Amino acid sequence: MLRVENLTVKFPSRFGDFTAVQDLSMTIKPGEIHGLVGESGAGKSTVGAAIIGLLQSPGYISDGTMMLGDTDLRGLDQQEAHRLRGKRISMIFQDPQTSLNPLMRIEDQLVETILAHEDISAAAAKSRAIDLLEEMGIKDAASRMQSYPHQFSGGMRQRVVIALALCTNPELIIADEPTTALDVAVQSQVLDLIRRLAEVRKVGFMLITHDIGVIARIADTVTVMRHGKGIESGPTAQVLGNPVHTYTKQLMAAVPPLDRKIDRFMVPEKDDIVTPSMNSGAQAEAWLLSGTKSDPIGLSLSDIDVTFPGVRTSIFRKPDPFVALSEISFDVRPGSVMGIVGESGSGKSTLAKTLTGLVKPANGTMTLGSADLPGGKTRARKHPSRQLMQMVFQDPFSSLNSRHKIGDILAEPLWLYGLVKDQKERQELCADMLGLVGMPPEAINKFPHQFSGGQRQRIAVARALLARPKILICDEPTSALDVSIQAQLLNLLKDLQKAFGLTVIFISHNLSVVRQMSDDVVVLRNGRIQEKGPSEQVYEDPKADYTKRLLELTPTMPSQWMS
Amino acid sequence: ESFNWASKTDPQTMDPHAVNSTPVLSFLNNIYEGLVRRAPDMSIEPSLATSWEPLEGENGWRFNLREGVTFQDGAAFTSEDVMFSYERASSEAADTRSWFSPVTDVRIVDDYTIEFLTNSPNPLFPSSIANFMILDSDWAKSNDAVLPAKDSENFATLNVNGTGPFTVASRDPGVKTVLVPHAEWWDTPTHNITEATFTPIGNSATGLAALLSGDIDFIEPIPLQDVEQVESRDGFRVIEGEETRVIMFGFGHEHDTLLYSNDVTDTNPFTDPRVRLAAAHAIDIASIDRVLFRGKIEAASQLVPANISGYSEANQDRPAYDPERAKELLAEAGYPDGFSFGLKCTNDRYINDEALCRAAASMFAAVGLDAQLSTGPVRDYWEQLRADDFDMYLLGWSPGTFDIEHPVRFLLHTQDDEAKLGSWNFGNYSNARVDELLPLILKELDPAARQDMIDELVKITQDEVAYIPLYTQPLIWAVKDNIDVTQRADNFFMLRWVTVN
Amino acid sequence: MVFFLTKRLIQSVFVMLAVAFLAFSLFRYVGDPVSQMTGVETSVEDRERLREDLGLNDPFVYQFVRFTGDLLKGDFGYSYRTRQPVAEMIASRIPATLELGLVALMISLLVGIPAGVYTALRPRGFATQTILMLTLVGVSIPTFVIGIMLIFFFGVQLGWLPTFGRGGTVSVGGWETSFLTIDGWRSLILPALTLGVYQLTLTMRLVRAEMMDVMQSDYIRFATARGVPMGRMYFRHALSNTMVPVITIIGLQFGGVIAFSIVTESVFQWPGMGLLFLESIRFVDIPVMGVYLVVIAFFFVLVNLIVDLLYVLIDPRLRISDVS
Amino acid sequence: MLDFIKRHEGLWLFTHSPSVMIAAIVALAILIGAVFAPWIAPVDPYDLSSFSLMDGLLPPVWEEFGTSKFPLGTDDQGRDMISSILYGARLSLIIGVCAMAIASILGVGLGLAAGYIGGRFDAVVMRIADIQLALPAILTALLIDGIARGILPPELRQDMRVVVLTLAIALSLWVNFARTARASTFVQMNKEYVQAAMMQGQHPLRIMFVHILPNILGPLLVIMTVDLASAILLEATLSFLGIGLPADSPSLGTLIRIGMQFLLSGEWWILWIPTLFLIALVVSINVLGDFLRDVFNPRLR
Ligand SMILES: Nc1ncnc2c1ncn2[C@@H]1O[C@H](COP(=O)(O)OP(=O)(O)OP(=O)(O)O)[C@@H](O)[C@H]1O
Ligand SMILES: Nc1ncnc2c1ncn2[C@@H]1O[C@H](COP(=O)(O)OP(=O)(O)OP(=O)(O)O)[C@@H](O)[C@H]1O
Ligand SMILES: [Mg+2]
Ligand SMILES: [Mg+2]
Repeated sequence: MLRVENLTVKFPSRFGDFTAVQDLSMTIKPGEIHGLVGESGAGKSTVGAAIIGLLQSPGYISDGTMMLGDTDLRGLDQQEAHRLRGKRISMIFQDPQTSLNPLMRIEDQLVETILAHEDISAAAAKSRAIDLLEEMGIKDAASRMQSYPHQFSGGMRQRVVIALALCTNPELIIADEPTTALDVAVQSQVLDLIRRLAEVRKVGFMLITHDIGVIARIADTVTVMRHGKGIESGPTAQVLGNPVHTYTKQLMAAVPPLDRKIDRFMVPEKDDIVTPSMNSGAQAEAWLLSGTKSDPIGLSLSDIDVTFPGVRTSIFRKPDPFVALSEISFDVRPGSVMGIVGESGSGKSTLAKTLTGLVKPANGTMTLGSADLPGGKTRARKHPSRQLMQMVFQDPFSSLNSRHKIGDILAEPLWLYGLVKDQKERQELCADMLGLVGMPPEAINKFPHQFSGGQRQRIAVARALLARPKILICDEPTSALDVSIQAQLLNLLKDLQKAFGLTVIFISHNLSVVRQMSDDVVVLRNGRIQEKGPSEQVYEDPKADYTKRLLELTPTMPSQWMS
Repeated sequence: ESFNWASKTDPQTMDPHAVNSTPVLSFLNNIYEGLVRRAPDMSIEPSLATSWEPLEGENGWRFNLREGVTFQDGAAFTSEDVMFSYERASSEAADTRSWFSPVTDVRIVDDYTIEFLTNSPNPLFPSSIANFMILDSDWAKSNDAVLPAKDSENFATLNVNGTGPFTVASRDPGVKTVLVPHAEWWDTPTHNITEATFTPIGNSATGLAALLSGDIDFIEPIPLQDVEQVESRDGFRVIEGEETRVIMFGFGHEHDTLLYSNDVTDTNPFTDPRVRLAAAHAIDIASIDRVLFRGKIEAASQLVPANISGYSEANQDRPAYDPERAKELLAEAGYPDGFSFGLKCTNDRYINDEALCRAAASMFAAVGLDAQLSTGPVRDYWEQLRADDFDMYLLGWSPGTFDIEHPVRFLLHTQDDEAKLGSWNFGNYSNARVDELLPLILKELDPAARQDMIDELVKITQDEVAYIPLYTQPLIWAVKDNIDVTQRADNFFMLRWVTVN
Repeated sequence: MVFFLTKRLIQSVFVMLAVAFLAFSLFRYVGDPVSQMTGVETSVEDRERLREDLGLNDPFVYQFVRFTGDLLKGDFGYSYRTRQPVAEMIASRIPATLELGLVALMISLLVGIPAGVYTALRPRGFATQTILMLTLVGVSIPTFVIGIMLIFFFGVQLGWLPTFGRGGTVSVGGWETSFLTIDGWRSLILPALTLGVYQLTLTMRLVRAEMMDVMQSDYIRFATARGVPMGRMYFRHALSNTMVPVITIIGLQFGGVIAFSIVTESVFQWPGMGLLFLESIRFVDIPVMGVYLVVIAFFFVLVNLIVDLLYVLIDPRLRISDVS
Repeated sequence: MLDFIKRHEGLWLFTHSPSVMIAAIVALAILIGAVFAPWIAPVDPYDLSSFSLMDGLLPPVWEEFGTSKFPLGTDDQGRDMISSILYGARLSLIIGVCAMAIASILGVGLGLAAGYIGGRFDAVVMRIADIQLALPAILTALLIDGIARGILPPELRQDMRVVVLTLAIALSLWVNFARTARASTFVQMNKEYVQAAMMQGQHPLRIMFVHILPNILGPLLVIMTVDLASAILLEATLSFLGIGLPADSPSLGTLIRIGMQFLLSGEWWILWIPTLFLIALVVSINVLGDFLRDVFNPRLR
């Protein structure tokens, strides 16, 4: 049905043409789910956009053929292409929060789409829309349809988006990361829905994702992309279970398994990232070790509650506070890694902020080592914990001040805590520390935007280490990174933790990652602890229902595919 | 015929006794009338009084009133109304009070005769009350307007009831006022207006545009530089005349030091008549006339123009433009390099006032007098002058009584609050002989003897350079060709002299 | 939602009070009313007496309390210049200014929004570049120059339109409107254009920027991907989403409209509040100036309350009451 | 060089848009003319003895009666137009730049602090901004003028007019800066680098000015240019309404105000030359502002 041959897409720029997709070929048959995997920037989205004719300017298709049935997609003019969109090809985007027009009712958006392509009455379109929503699993569709998008939850919104893509019975749906923004539970439902639609309606899907687990779970066939080129293509089991190409093999090796703990990740050889070389950071290492005056320290929380003021809706009534964390108690053993897992909104970041003093707990006490740790603003700016506890943030793009040089960013803790007084010494130490985290020392004269996400995350780690911390809090440090880079960073963190005896609190929503990293684990949900314990015990023999369900629904690869 | 005219400001009130200012009095002269009125040549002619004569054996005047005059609401006019209007106009609430400062008493003789007693012989009294407007006593009483409104409005602020040729049909203050003829007017109308609409237009460019586009028939004043433009267009005419207003510079005669000087701070050079004369010699009236006023002004030698009674023919020379002489005089006075001082001017009061002062400053600079010019709106100008906050200042004076005694009384006599003399003599020019002459001039009935005294007085003030009289301000009216109007030197615009052809 | 509005209402009252205080306290320093109220020949004692009668010699605080008290009682005092009640004077000028502002705003919206949409959709077209350049010149010419040029071109040279004033007005229930006569409309064109040009440019540029932003958003891409007709997409999807920032700015620009209406009214002798205000400045008519400030602040606050209401109308996310 | 330009987005865009380059050249030329006016202007309009009424109303050199002594003619006072304009641009720019500088320092300071501190402080600052917004610039100018009158000794008043006018314009412009700075600060507050700095226990002032400020400069720069243009226009408007500068201080506004008197009288150059000059200045500043906007918001291109 869809046949793409030798597709080449270029983005002209003042530096010359940039080839985003090169010589890509693939076919998708009716009812087939074709997965497109590859790391960020591989060109996956560009392929999807090229097929549906929505390439961002100044991109253009320089070569290749794209046939949908008998229609030559490249031969269409603007209007024909627009008429075809929605009618024969539809698209689903990543974020259901932003894919729907917030100012229009669901009904209007559905009906307008149906009427745009079909010559039927508005009433007929409406009843079609109701049927469709019900098919998507939305109960009471007729009345729910009157709502605005903000009145739906994320999962339901993605169902509506799928309904919108489906409402004119297209032959092909391009789904660009349709579940990335969703919880595992919701993700699983949406994936089931896609599977069912492919089977029942015989719609062809092109499923773009970087999550190999998702591909493994529902794709019939798969294409692996890298640098705009198709590396390997074929039935899923064959490509992923028995990869031929080295890149595919490396990619598979970098995926953290859920069902066991491995010691180190196999790291794919990538040309653009320097592998961490522990020998170049000798001076920094020595400096860090010399600062270890005492043994690792632990951290404990007891009965921590955190509330946020609710939204005020009346002058007369005080709003109910929003409880973000409730009755949180756990101990982090000195020198161990405590993993914290939970879905989005479960309070993981709030917990990190409470520890670092950005948020004040309503109740409960925290102790650092043996000393009391005051919360929120009551913690003085000069409190020793400010230095002892450092954090690595989730988003490498915003955690470094883009207007400051790397050198200045790194030197800040040294200067702030008075660790190194001499300016030149500071710069030298910073440069060496970059070596320790596997970065070239010249980086200190560059600005953050000159680095990739993985490199910035290393810089963030270096910044944290330069404060000579005892405790390192990592709030989803890899969630913005590709699997291969994630693997490198996780290896780095493991090495550093061992080398310097750090106590680490590792936060992630990714169960597999947490399993690889942590000694103990806490499972959070809606601000409450569902389960805590040594991590192998929790993963092998979960006690709480919630943990069980999470483990079940997380898409994984059959273990025999992993070497 | 309907007629539309415009001027810069709207009369603030319709009450003839509330505000003593040209826009108000000029406008209300179309509606209210006094015992006497002025003819186009400014001479006094009978109005509500048919004749008047000095009282015998007493100081004062008897007025014989016109019979058969009716107010615009139909009420008859009698001496009662004059009496009432006198009381009203001389009350504390009235702004016209000072007109009656010589009056000691008023007596009703009969319905059509009334006598005004004055504290001394007062030959000028009848002409000094040409703007004393009479309103109907019953109307005022029944409408609660017995006194002029001072800090609030009353019925007379917006409504009128005069004996004059026109009455107000509608009024929207600041926007427009419509007048219609008073059918029962005692005099024979010479105009052919059926409805006259007045609009204040503050921006002169807009006003000119309104005239040129035909939206209005008459506007006053128009900027001098636009006279040519208006005249060159078909269908428009400019009527030029000389106002009675003389523009002059005044000095801080009694100041001990200069306020705004960068160099001379311990003394006031302007107390030296030579310095004042030097300043007078520095002014090039001819260039000012040519460039700033496009040849439309008349140089002035004294505080009144030639057409005003009492004008001193004997002293009609003014100091010539002579920068060299000016420098000599300054050197003689001990300022060979000149000095700096502050010059205060308005920028919205007189025609081209700001440009004049800037030009004068540049002329002063040429002889070494470095004028620190400060111009501002008239809104707080008088206050500054009253507070003696100047070294030299600009002033324009129009003699309210059309006699030279008026500026002498206000500008030349030593300041005397009791006697209400010299009240606008901001620099307090003071000369004993001048002070002595003023009462004599006021009393003297023999014209020749009076003129002699005036000549003496003018000579003194010229010799001492009490002020530097510059020129008589021009009157520039612009009308459509098909309109006949009569221009009067006091810049009053009389609808009864308008004909639309 | 009710709370949101109540909160804004309370804030508005606060703004009003502050403005009243400013209006009063600062205008106390501008010039001297007594010298304006009296003529040339008034004596010093008379001036002093008047000063006393007006309460200008009372202590500052006392004068302010009296001022606000009077305001609250609806007694806005009397003009020093015309001796009329200020409330009446201002009230009689409000229609002129509001109608002028309204038409100017309409011009700015009716031309500015489509122009903004057009230039956003064809960012590289020749017409777009021309419009952008022209509007740039438009905002760079002082309003008063534009006004005078329009008068001389359309009023004097071509003689098509009146040069000043409001022309024929009809009173509808005490509201003097120009909207009901041809003459009134003819008189409105030039001043409204003068006042509107600047606002038009701002509106256009704002709509353009927002539109270009929105056109990049996911829901527009999604709407394109499912083939929603172009016209519907531009106007129903994109434009409505630009409206929230646009009306915010329009609400804020109200201050600008009022400020520049002072200039426009003075150029066109438009009998509105701005002209009255300028006149009262010239005559140091403190009561009128003070009340003008308060009235302007009131309109500003009102317009912004309306803007708040419009948010709620436009954006369902703000209708908190029906969120489950 | 070429490589350097290519790498710097802004520069590259700059060299590829002729209108922006022209605007920059015009603005720069005016700026140089204004800064060096005392050295390049033939006549000093502040030195009253350097010109004479007798030279008044001379037309530009290409018109009949024009003389090469006054290439662009003279005004009604005999002042050389070129000199008046150069000095006028100087004064207008001084006022504009100072007003903009005061407004930006005040506005950015308050906006940044409001965004950073939030809560009650933020509410108070924003309410003050509301009050300011409710008072049009002209009113603000009058208020400031009034205060100055009340507190300054008379001999200073004249000299202080420029200061008063600058303050008035600055006060009516600061809200823009405050609002933008506040909104941008809010955005930055959610960025993790700010949280990192807070967590490290850095001083709030350092976080505000060293960390956040450089990151919000982009939109502020745009406002600065746009506001510079409006400050210059505002000065002209206030001068037109007679509440700006006195006529003997030649700013572009007062020159135009004086020129208005000659709109119809045939001496067109007195009005039009300064007007065209003002328009050229403001247009080029606005073009540059637009350009900056594009550079800082690439999505809008
Ligand atoms: N509008 C554009 N202009 C210039 N280059 C672009 C544009 N869009 C994409 N590219 C480039 O094309 C390449 C492929 O991008 P694409 O978005 O297809 O990657 P992707 O595989 O979808 O990555 P991700 O997983 O991050 O979404 C990238 O290097 C990107 O920089
Ligand atoms: N400042 C705040 N004010 C009000 N509510 C807040 C605030 N910060 C967080 N919350 C709420 O607290 C809950 C927990 O948020 P938190 O950011 O800790 O979640 P998370 O587990 O880190 O989620 P994610 O995986 O998306 O980062 C969420 O419902 C969030 O909306
Ligand atoms: Mg993508
Ligand atoms: Mg989080």
